Amino acid sequence: MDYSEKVMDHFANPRNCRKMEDANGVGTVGNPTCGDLMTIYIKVNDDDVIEDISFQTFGCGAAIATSSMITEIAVGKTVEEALKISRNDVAEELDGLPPVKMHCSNLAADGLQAAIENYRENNQ
Amino acid sequence: MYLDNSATTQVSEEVFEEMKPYFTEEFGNPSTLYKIGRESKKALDQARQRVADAINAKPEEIIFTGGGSESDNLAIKGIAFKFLNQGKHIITTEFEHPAVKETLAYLESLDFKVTYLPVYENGIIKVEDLKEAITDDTILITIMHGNNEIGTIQPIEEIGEIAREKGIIFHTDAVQTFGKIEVDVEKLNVNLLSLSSHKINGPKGVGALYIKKGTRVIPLIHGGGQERGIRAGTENVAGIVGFGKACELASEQLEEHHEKLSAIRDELIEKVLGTIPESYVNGDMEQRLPNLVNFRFKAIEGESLILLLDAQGYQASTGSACSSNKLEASPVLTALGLDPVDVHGSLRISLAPESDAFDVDEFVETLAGAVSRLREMSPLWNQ
Amino acid sequence: MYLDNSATTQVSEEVFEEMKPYFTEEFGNPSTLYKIGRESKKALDQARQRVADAINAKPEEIIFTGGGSESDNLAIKGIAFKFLNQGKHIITTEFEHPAVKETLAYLESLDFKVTYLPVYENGIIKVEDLKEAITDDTILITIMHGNNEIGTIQPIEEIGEIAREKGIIFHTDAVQTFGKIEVDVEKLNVNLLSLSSHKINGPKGVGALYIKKGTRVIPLIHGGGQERGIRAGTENVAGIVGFGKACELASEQLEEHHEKLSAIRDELIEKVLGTIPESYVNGDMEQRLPNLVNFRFKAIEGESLILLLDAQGYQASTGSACSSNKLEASPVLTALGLDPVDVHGSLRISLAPESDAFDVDEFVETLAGAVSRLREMSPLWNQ
Ligand SMILES: Cc1ncc(COP(=O)(O)O)c(C=O)c1O
Ligand SMILES: Cc1ncc(COP(=O)(O)O)c(C=O)c1O
Ligand code: FES
Ligand code: FES
Repeated sequence: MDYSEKVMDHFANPRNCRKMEDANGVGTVGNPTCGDLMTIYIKVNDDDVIEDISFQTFGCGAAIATSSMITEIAVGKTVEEALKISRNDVAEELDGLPPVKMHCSNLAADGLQAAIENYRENNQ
Repeated sequence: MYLDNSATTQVSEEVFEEMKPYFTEEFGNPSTLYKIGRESKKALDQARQRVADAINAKPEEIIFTGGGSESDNLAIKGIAFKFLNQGKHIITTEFEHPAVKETLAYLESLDFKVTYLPVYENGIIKVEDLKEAITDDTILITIMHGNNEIGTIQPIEEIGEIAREKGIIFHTDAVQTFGKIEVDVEKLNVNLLSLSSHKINGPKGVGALYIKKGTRVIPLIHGGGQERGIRAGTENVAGIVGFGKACELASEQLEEHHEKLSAIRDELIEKVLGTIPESYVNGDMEQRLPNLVNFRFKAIEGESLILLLDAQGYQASTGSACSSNKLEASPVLTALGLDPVDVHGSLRISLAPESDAFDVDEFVETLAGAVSRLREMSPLWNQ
Repeated sequence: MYLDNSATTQVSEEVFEEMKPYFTEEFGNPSTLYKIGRESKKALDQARQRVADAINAKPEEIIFTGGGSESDNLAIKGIAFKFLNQGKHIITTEFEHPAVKETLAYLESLDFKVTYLPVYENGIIKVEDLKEAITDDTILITIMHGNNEIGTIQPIEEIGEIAREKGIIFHTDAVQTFGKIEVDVEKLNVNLLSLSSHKINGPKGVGALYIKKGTRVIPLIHGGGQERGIRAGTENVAGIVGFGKACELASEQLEEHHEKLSAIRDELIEKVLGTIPESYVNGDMEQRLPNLVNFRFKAIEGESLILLLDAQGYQASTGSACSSNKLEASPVLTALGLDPVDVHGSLRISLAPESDAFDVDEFVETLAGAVSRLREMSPLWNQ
């Protein structure tokens, strides 16, 4: 598996990897039976801006790196902006992923969306 | 520190020295008449004798191939196509190597019927199951000697006796056991037995199939009369010479290596289970290879573990889906009936005779660190 | 002086240097994740690119095998079994290499029908014969590029055009032409093309099959997902690296070698025919390989000629029955319609780029002496 240096960096030194006790949006995607499970936590402030974001991931190197990367991309964005982060954005920011690992970046984007949906449900 | 010797091994210096002349100097085609050709022929003969000696066979029972996978294909298709009109039932286990498994899947597409014996939690078949599976239509039993992922060893002698009584041809894949434990074709009661060179410090791309005198197969590679007409193609002389030497060395050192490796393995198991919570060993604790152990750690995924270990200088492997190009969890571990999630947390450590310098304490410390780091990240770990 | 380069060649120093690290140092399994595995994978990728470049193919169209015979078997059985229920007719020539011929004979035993096109006295098929042989049931045409015994070259481009028009899959065995004359898969209009490493100063036990994008075959060796699932087995990394290097060198030097070798060959032909009475060249004088010539001498038997030459330091080969283990006259020469007696008096000389030191005059003198000595002993010689 040829991971880029950036993937390896985010894997070895994951950013924002922790459980967030005071999150107001939590999304979990994946299936541990398939070897991946990802939880994204967000704290959205009154201006609809993602003020804090973190993750917990059970999965391969790419799954951990994409989780880490998406927290960096999303922090400071409004919820609207964050929803536009695509699978490709994550992979591109990591200088690419091996073809068989592209679905791991789906996981990260899906996880963030799930967290945002959960936040919106909580705040209706 | 390379800890993935079940995947492949380093060619030893002694083996390479023996191969060297057969590239640029003794390059003759063994089928030719003149001196340089006859020298190649002699080298082939010597290698064949060495392989035969290592498994208690006769040299004319050894057919050189391009590797373990080819040997498995030659054995299984060779018998299936030979008996095409006499029977279509084959018996195997649930957790064979892909070279056997995929070959059987192909035969199923040609209307062969295959029975897959369960291997239970300990990774060993029950002889009773085998007896029950045999029908009048059964032409072949193919059951691996040692499993490549968890190292459990099947009761080949007993299976061989049953096969012989019933007059059914019996093949075993001994790629992982050869050079690690005794492999004696007479004791094992087999008709066919597959070997591969690169698992015993020989070169890649060479293997052999033992074919008991009297057992006939349809060739996989038709053509010139090489290898008694059973495997055509100009012989890979250098590779075969290397394989022969590797066999000789492996046999000579079998007991010594067995003792050394199983001691390291036992120490490793004891320390890992003692240090890392929720860690387990996959497969039977008695009937197992001396050089291989497969661990299971709750709540973590194998590929990430392997990457962390690699970053610390340890190369090992996993049966986790996410490490292969197939993204499908290890069928071997799945066959043990493990919870699918647990299948992903596996780690295979396989040692080589040259693993003397392996410091078990240092490794276990690194491993424990990596496991707890991944558990901290894991949403499945709540302890 | 080694004059049997169509049988096999010496691994060149440059090729061996390139292979060396992949035995005892860079020994990783290309399917593994960690660095030493990835290095092996990179080496494979580079070799694949080199082979592809040498025949104007794309890297993903190259499948590495265990040699030319395996490539031929994979191509022919791969198509035959793929089209099992769509057609059972195959067209070939009367004088293919055993790797093709015996494979087809096996398929005949499975109810395939094979048409063998005549090759006439000059050893070249007539395109008209091919056109007539094609039926609605034809699934495959397999016709060799250059013949291994007499060196004649078939009109592959034209055959390829016909095959394409009719929508029939076309395979050619280019084992003897590759590295000697241009082999360009686009120009040749082929779907499948076989190569072997040890004929071009690469190691034995490695080959490749070119499979045009879109052409599908059933694997010969089932198992792991190596070589895009078409050829299982841990890759012979060192051998493949050597083959890649040999391809690169052969391509770079193609023209230079062609010129040099055909000049020596022409000088040799002129002097032999001019010096030795009742001597002939077998096969076409135009459409032929630059490095090979097959002579025929009345009233003598090939094996004894070869032994005499060997005693004088020249290694060459013959199509005579008595030199092989089969004791059956060369089917290639028989296919030319030669008198069976004459078939036994053949001598194949095949040169290599490193044949610079070959002194034609000295050789012709030795050869003439040997021929007349044997003729003096021969009851068939009354001149
Ligand atoms: C035309 C031709 N095809 C196929 C082969 C077989 O190649 P290999 O010896 O690599 O199996 C040879 C040489 O032996 C050959 O000359
Ligand atoms: C049990 C078993 N059988 C067969 C093989 C295939 O051997 P090779 O890689 O030489 O084709 C292997 C190793 O890959 C193996 O472990
Ligand atoms: S999590 Fe399974 S491949 Fe990435
Ligand atoms: S004359 Fe002796 S084998 Fe033919």
